[in-house]
Amino acid sequence: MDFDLNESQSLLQDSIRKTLTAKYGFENRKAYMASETGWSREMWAQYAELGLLGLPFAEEDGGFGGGPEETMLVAEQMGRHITLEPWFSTVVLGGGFLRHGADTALRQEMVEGVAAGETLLAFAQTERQSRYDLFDVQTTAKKDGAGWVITGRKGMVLHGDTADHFFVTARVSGASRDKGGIGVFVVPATADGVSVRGFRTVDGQRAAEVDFTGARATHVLGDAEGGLPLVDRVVDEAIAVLAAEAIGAMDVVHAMTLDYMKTRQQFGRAIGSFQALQHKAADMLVAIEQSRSMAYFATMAAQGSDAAERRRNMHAVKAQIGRSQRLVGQQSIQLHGGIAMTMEYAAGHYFKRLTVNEAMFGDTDHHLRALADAGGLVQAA
Amino acid sequence: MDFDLNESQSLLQDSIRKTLTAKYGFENRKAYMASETGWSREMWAQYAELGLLGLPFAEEDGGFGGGPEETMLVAEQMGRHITLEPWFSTVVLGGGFLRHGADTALRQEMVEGVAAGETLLAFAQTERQSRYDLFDVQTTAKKDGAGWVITGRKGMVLHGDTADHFFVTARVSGASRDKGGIGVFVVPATADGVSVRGFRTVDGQRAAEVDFTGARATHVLGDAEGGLPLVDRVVDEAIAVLAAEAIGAMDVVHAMTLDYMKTRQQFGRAIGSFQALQHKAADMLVAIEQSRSMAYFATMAAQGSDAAERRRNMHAVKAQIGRSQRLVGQQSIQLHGGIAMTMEYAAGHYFKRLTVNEAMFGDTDHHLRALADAGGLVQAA
Amino acid sequence: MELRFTEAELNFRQEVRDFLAAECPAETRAHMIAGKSPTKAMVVEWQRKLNARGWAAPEWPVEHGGPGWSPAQKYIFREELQMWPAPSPLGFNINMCGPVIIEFGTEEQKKRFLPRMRNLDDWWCQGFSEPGAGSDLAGLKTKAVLENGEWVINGQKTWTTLAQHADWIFVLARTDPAAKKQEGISFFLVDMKSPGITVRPIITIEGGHEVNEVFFDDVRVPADHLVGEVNKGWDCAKFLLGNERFGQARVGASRERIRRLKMIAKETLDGGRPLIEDPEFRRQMTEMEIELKALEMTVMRVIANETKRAGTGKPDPATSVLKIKGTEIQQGVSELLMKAAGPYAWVDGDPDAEGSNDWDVAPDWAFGLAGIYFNWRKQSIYGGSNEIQRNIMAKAFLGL
Amino acid sequence: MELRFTEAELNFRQEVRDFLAAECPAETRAHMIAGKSPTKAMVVEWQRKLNARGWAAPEWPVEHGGPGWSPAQKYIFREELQMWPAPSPLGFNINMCGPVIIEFGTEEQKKRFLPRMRNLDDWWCQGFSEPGAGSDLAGLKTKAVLENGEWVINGQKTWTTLAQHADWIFVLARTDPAAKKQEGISFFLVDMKSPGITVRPIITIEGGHEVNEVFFDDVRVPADHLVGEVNKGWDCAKFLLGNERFGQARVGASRERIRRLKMIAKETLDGGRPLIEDPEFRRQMTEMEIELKALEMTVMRVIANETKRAGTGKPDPATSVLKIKGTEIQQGVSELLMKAAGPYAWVDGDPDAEGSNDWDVAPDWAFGLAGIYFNWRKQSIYGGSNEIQRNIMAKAFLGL
Repeated sequence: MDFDLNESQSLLQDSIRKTLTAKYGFENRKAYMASETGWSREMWAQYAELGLLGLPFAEEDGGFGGGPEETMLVAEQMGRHITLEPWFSTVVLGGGFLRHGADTALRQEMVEGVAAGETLLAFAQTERQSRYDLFDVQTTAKKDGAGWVITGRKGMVLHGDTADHFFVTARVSGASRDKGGIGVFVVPATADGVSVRGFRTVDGQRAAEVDFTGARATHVLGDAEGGLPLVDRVVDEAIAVLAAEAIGAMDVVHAMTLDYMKTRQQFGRAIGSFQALQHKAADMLVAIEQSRSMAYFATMAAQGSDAAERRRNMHAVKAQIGRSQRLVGQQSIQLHGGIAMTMEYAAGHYFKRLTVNEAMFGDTDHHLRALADAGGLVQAA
Repeated sequence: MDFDLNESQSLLQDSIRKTLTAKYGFENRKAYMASETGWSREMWAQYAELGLLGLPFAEEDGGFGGGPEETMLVAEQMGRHITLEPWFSTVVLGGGFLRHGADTALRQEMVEGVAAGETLLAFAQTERQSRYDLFDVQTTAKKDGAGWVITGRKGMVLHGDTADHFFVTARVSGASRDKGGIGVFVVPATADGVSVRGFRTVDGQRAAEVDFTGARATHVLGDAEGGLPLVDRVVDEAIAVLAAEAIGAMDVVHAMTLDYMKTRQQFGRAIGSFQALQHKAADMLVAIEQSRSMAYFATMAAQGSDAAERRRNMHAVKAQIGRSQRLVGQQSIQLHGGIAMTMEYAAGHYFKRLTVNEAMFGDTDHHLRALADAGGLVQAA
Repeated sequence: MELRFTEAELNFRQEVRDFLAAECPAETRAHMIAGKSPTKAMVVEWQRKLNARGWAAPEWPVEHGGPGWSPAQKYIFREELQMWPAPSPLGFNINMCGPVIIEFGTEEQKKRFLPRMRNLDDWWCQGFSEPGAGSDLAGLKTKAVLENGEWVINGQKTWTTLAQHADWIFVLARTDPAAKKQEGISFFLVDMKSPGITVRPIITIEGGHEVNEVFFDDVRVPADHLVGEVNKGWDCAKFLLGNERFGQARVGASRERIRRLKMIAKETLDGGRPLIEDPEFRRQMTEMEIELKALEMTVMRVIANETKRAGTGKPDPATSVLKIKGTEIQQGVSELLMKAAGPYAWVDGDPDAEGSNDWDVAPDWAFGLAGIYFNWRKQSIYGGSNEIQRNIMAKAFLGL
Repeated sequence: MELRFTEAELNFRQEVRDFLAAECPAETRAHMIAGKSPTKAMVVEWQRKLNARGWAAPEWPVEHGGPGWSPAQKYIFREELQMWPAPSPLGFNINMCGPVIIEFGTEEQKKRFLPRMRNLDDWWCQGFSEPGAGSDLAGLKTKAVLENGEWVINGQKTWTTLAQHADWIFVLARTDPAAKKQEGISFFLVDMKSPGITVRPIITIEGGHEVNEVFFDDVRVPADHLVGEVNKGWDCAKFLLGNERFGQARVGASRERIRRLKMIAKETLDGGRPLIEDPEFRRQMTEMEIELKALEMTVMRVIANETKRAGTGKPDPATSVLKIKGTEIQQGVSELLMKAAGPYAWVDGDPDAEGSNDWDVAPDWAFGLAGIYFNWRKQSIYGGSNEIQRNIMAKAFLGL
C-alpha cells in the first residue's frame, strides 16, 4: 500500500494546481459563468494544453495513457475550484464510452479532437421516469438500413447545450425497465431530428434537455442490445471521479470555514474559540477524512473486473461520501452564518456544487438502498 | 386547552410523590430488587392504600373512577423512581382488559382484589415468532365443553412469575398472522397445565416464560374470535402509560446529569461550563420537552374512538418518544462519563429502563414503519 | 387538564377556513403552493382584506384594532393561514414594530403609525443587524447624534429583509458612544425616502433578492421619531425579540409543505414505482411528521401557559424548543422536497421570470425546490442561530 | 500510489488465517462469537500459543521478541484475530507497558519483565485513572515518597481493567508535589502481591466485573522499579497513549459483529419475515458497513504514513478519526444487535453462570446483547472521551 504520488503524478498535480490557482479564483469563475457558454473557452484550451483532456486515453489513440489515479488528481483539483467546463461530461463520461466501448475507428475519429479541446461530448441518459436507474430507458433505437434512428427525450444532459456528440442510451428491445435490450449510440448534435434546450443548473453548470426525433446515429457501441454493462462501467468510473471532486470541494469549503472562524468576532472573541463550534468543525474533519479514504477506495474499486462487486463498492462510495458532503456543505453554511448565504461569497457555491454532486448518478438514499438490496459489503456468517 | 392539574389531580400527584420520595430512593430500590420477589410487597400495599391500584376502575366495580390523566400522573411518578412493582402489568394491562373486555361478573370477581393489592395480573402475549405484532399468535384455544383450553408458549410475560391470572391471547381459528380468530382468555396461574419460568430483565424487572399445555381458561373476554380490537385498545392505553413513565425517567436522569455537570471538576472547571457539553444537555432538553408534549397527546389520543386513527397516533407517540429516550439515555451516560457505567450509580439504571421502555410493545423502528405504512399523520394534498 | 380545543375554538377554525376559501385569491394560493414567496402586491392585497375583516393585527389590543383573540385563537389563525397557504400579516408591521409602538410609543406615534401599519399603507422593515453585529446584536456601531433638534444617523445595516419594498424602517442606533454595550442604544423610526439612505440588494445563494444592505449617510430624523427613552432602545429590542414566541415554529407551514411533498412523491417514480412507496423515503417523511405533531403540542403548551406566565417574565422552557425544532423540521422537509424531485431539482431559476429558460425541461413542481432548500439554510442562522438558542437554554433553563 | 495489498501481504493474511484455524481453540472462538469476553484461561492459553509462534508482541523490536513485521502485516494480523474472533495479545503487556519498558527501561528491567510479559507469565494492569482524574489525567493525586531507598505509594486508582487477574500494575504517581501538573509524576512497576494493595471490584451496569478500584496504602516499591527518570513519568504516559494509534478502530471486530448481526437478522422474524428483509433494518446495517469500509481505508492510510512520519512527531489528521469513528461504529452495531433480538434481548444474565435463570426463555443468540450494548457505551468515554478527541482535533489540526 502506498498513498503517495510518484514523480509524474506530483508534476501533474502541480501543473493543474498552479493553473487553476492563477486563473480560477472566485472572481474568474463568476466571469466564466456569466459568459455566453457559461464556462471558459480559454480555460478549456488551457486544459488541452496541460494535457488534461487527453490524459486518460491510450497513447496509441492520441492520449497520454494516464490511469485512474491521475484522473483522480485532476478531479480533486477541479473540485477545489468547482470548475464549470465540460471536463466531466467530455473526458470522463464521453471519454469513458470511447475507452471502454468504442472500436478503433471511432477512437481514432474522436480522441484526437477531444484531447485537443475541439470536440465536446455529452451523455444523454436521464428520462422523466428513470430517476437514477440507468436501465430505465424508453427512448427507442430502430434499425434503419445499416444504421439506427433514435427517438426519445433525454433530460438533465450535462453540458448537452455545447456537446458535439451525444452518447445516447436507447432501447432496441424489451420493456421500459429490462436490463437487456439497451444500446449506447452516438448521435451528432448537428444530426437532423436533434433539438437541444439548454439551461443552467443550480450549481452554475450548464445542461440541456435533448429531443431525438428519428435522429440518425453514427455509431453503436458494441452490442446494440447489450450496452448496459458498458454504461455501468462508465458510470462506476464517473462515480469515482465525482468522489474525488467532492473531496476537493469539501477540503476548500472546510478550510474557508476555519479561516472565517478564526477571524469573525462575536461577543469579543473569534467564533472559532467557541467549543461547540470547534466540535462541529472537528466532525466535518472526521467526515472529510473518511470520505478521502473512500475516494481512494473508489479509484481502486472502479477498476474491479467483477461487475457485481464493483457496483456494490461504488454504491458504498456514493453513499458514504454523499452523507459526508451533505454534512460538510450544511455545516459550512451554518458555521459561517449569514455571509455564506450570499451569492457574493464562495462558500455557498461550494455548498451548491456538493449538493448536486451528491445526487449525480444517484443520491445517498438510492445507493444505500441498492447496496442493502445487494447484500451489503460484509458477508453474513 | 388546559395542561394544569385540577385540585384532586394535584393531591393525587403529591401523595404519590411524597410516598415514593420517602420510600423509593436508590438504596431502597436496590433492596427491593434483591428481595425474593424482586420487588416490594410493602410498597405494593402502600400503592393499594394510596388508591393507586383501584384508580382507573369504575366506582361501581370497586375502583375510584380515575381517568387517563390520573393514570398518566401515576405513571410519570413510577417512571421517576423506575419502580419494580407489577403496577403496569396488573393495573394498566390486566386492568385494561378488565375495564374494556370483562363482563360485570368478572369485574366484580377481580377488581376488588386488584384494588386491594391482593390479585396480580399479567398479559401473556409475545411468542418466539411474533416480535412486536399483536396479531401474530400461534398459541391455540380449543373449545372443550363449555370452556376453552389453551396450548402454547408465551415469552417475556412481564411479572408473569408472580401473577395470579394471565390474560392470554390465543388463536381459535385462522393462520398464524390472521387478524381474525384471536381471543383473549383468562387463565389462573394455578390451573393445571400452566408452567412458569421466571427471570429478571435487564432493567431489573421480573418476567417469565409461561407454558400453557391444555390449560383451562376460566373466562373468555367477549368474542373468542374477535379479540384483537380489544388487545389493540388495551395496548394503546398501555403505550400512553409507557410514554408518561418515560417522561418521568427522562426528567430524573436529565436532572441527575445536570447536577453532575455542575459539580464534577476536570481541567480546573466544572464540566458543565464546557459549551459543547452544554449544547448536548440542551439537546436533551429539546428532546424531553417534545416528548412531554407527545405524552400529553398520547393520553388524549389513546381514548380515540376511531381505532385506525388511534393506532396511527400511538405509532407516532412511540416513535417520537422512542427516539428521544434513546438520545436522552445515551447522552446522560456520555455526559457523566465512567461513573454512570457503574451499578452503584443510579443513572445507568435509568438508561436501562429507558432502553426497555423504548422497545416495549414495539420499538421506534417498528412504529415508524407502521405509521409510514398507514399513511402518516398529514393528509396528502 | 383538558387537552383538546373547545367547541368554540373549533368553530373559530372553521370561520377562518371559510374566510380563506372566500377571500384568499386563488392566484396567491397557487403561487405559494408552488413554493414561491408572495409578491408585494399579493401581500398588500391580502393584508387589506384581513384589515377589512378586523383580523390584520391578531396580537394587538382591541383599542388599536386587534381582534381580541385568546392565545388559542391566535394560534389557530396563524396556522390556518400557513396551511392554506396564504400570506401571514406582515411581521415587520404587526409583530415587530407595531407592538413596540404600542408598548413604548407616544400617543402621537400610535395615532400616526398604527392604522397605516395595519392596512399596510406603510411597509416597514427592520434595521437591527450590522456587518459586525449578528449573533452579538448589541455590538452594533450605527450611531445617531442629536443636531439642532434632529437625529443624524450614520452607519450600515445588513440582512434587511424586503427593504426594497419598504416605506419605513425601524432602526437601532448608538446614541451614547461612551455607554456600555447594551446601554446607550436608541430605537428610531425612519422614513425610507429620507435623503442619505441607500438600499443595496444582497442576492442569496439561490438567486433570490430577499435581503439588503441599508446605508445611512447623514440621515436626518425628527426628534419625535425616537421611540421610548433616549439610550433605552435596548428595552424596545428585547421586548420585540421576546414577542417572537411562535414565529419560527411554523407548524402550519410545515404541514402544508408535507402535503406538497406527498403530492410530489406520488407523482415521482423511483425504481419504477411511485416514490411514496419507498420505505426509506416514507420513513424520513414520517420522522418529520412525528416531530411536527410533537411541536404542535409544544406550541399549545406554550400558549396555555401564556396567560399564566404573563407579567412574571419567566419564560417557559418549552419556548426554546420552538425555534430549534421548528427550523429543523422546515429544513428537513425542504431537503426531502429537493430529494423527491431527483435530477429535476437541479434546473435553476424561476419559470415565470422574464427571459428565463424554456421551462419544459422539468416537471412544473420541480422548479425552485433546490432553491428553497438552499435558502432555508438561513432558518437555523437568523433570529438567533440555533447555537445561540442552545446557549440561552443552558443558561436560562439548565443553570449551566 | 498503490492502493492494494501486495501479493506477499495477501499471503501473510492467509498464513494468519491458517494459524487461527489450526491453533485457536474452538471453545474460545465460540465463546467470543457469542459476544462474551474471553476468560483469563483462554487469554493465557492463546497468548502462549502466539508466543510459541513468535507472534506474541507484534509491535516490539525483533531483539525483544517481536516478529519484525511491516505496518501492513501488523494491521492484517490484528484484524484477522478480531475477525476470527480470537483474543488479541494482551494490551496491557504488549501495547502498553512493554513498549514503555523498551523505550525507557533499564537493561535489567527489560530482561526481567519483557519475556514474562510476552508469555503472559505476568498479567499486567494499568494504574492511571483516579476518581478525580479522568479526562484530566494529569490531575492525579496518588503520591510516591522515597523512604530508605524504597518508594512508598499512597492513593487510589480506578477503572483498572481486569486488575482481578493481574500480577503487576504500572502506576503513575506524583513524586514532586510542588511541581506543576504534568511535571513531578513518575512511572512505577508494582507487584500486585505487595502488602497494602487492595482491589475492589466495580460492577458495571450490565452486571459484569471488568474494572476495579485499586487502593495503595503504604505500598513499598523497590527503587529499581521506577521506569525512566524520576519526575519524568509523564513522558512515559504520553508515549504509551501515543502508541494507541489503531487500538480503538477495531475494524476486524466490527466486521465480525456485523457478520453476527446478519446471522441473527436472518433468524429473527419481523412482520412475519426474516428481519434482514426489512428495508429499514438493512439501511441501518448498511450505513455501518459503509462507514466501516471507509474506516478500514483510513487505517491503511495511517499505516502507510507510519514509516514516513516516524520521528517527526507530527500526527496524521486521519489518526484522530480512528477513535471517534471506530467507537461510533462499534456502538452502532451493538445497538443494532440488541434491536435485532427484540423483546428477547431483555433477558438478564449469563446462561453459563452458576445458578442463573433457566435459559430456555430466549433464543441462545439473544443472551447478553443488551448487556453488550450497555457496556459498550464506555467506548466513547474511555481512552480520552470522544469530546476530548474533538478538542484535540480542534487544537492540533484545525488551529482553532
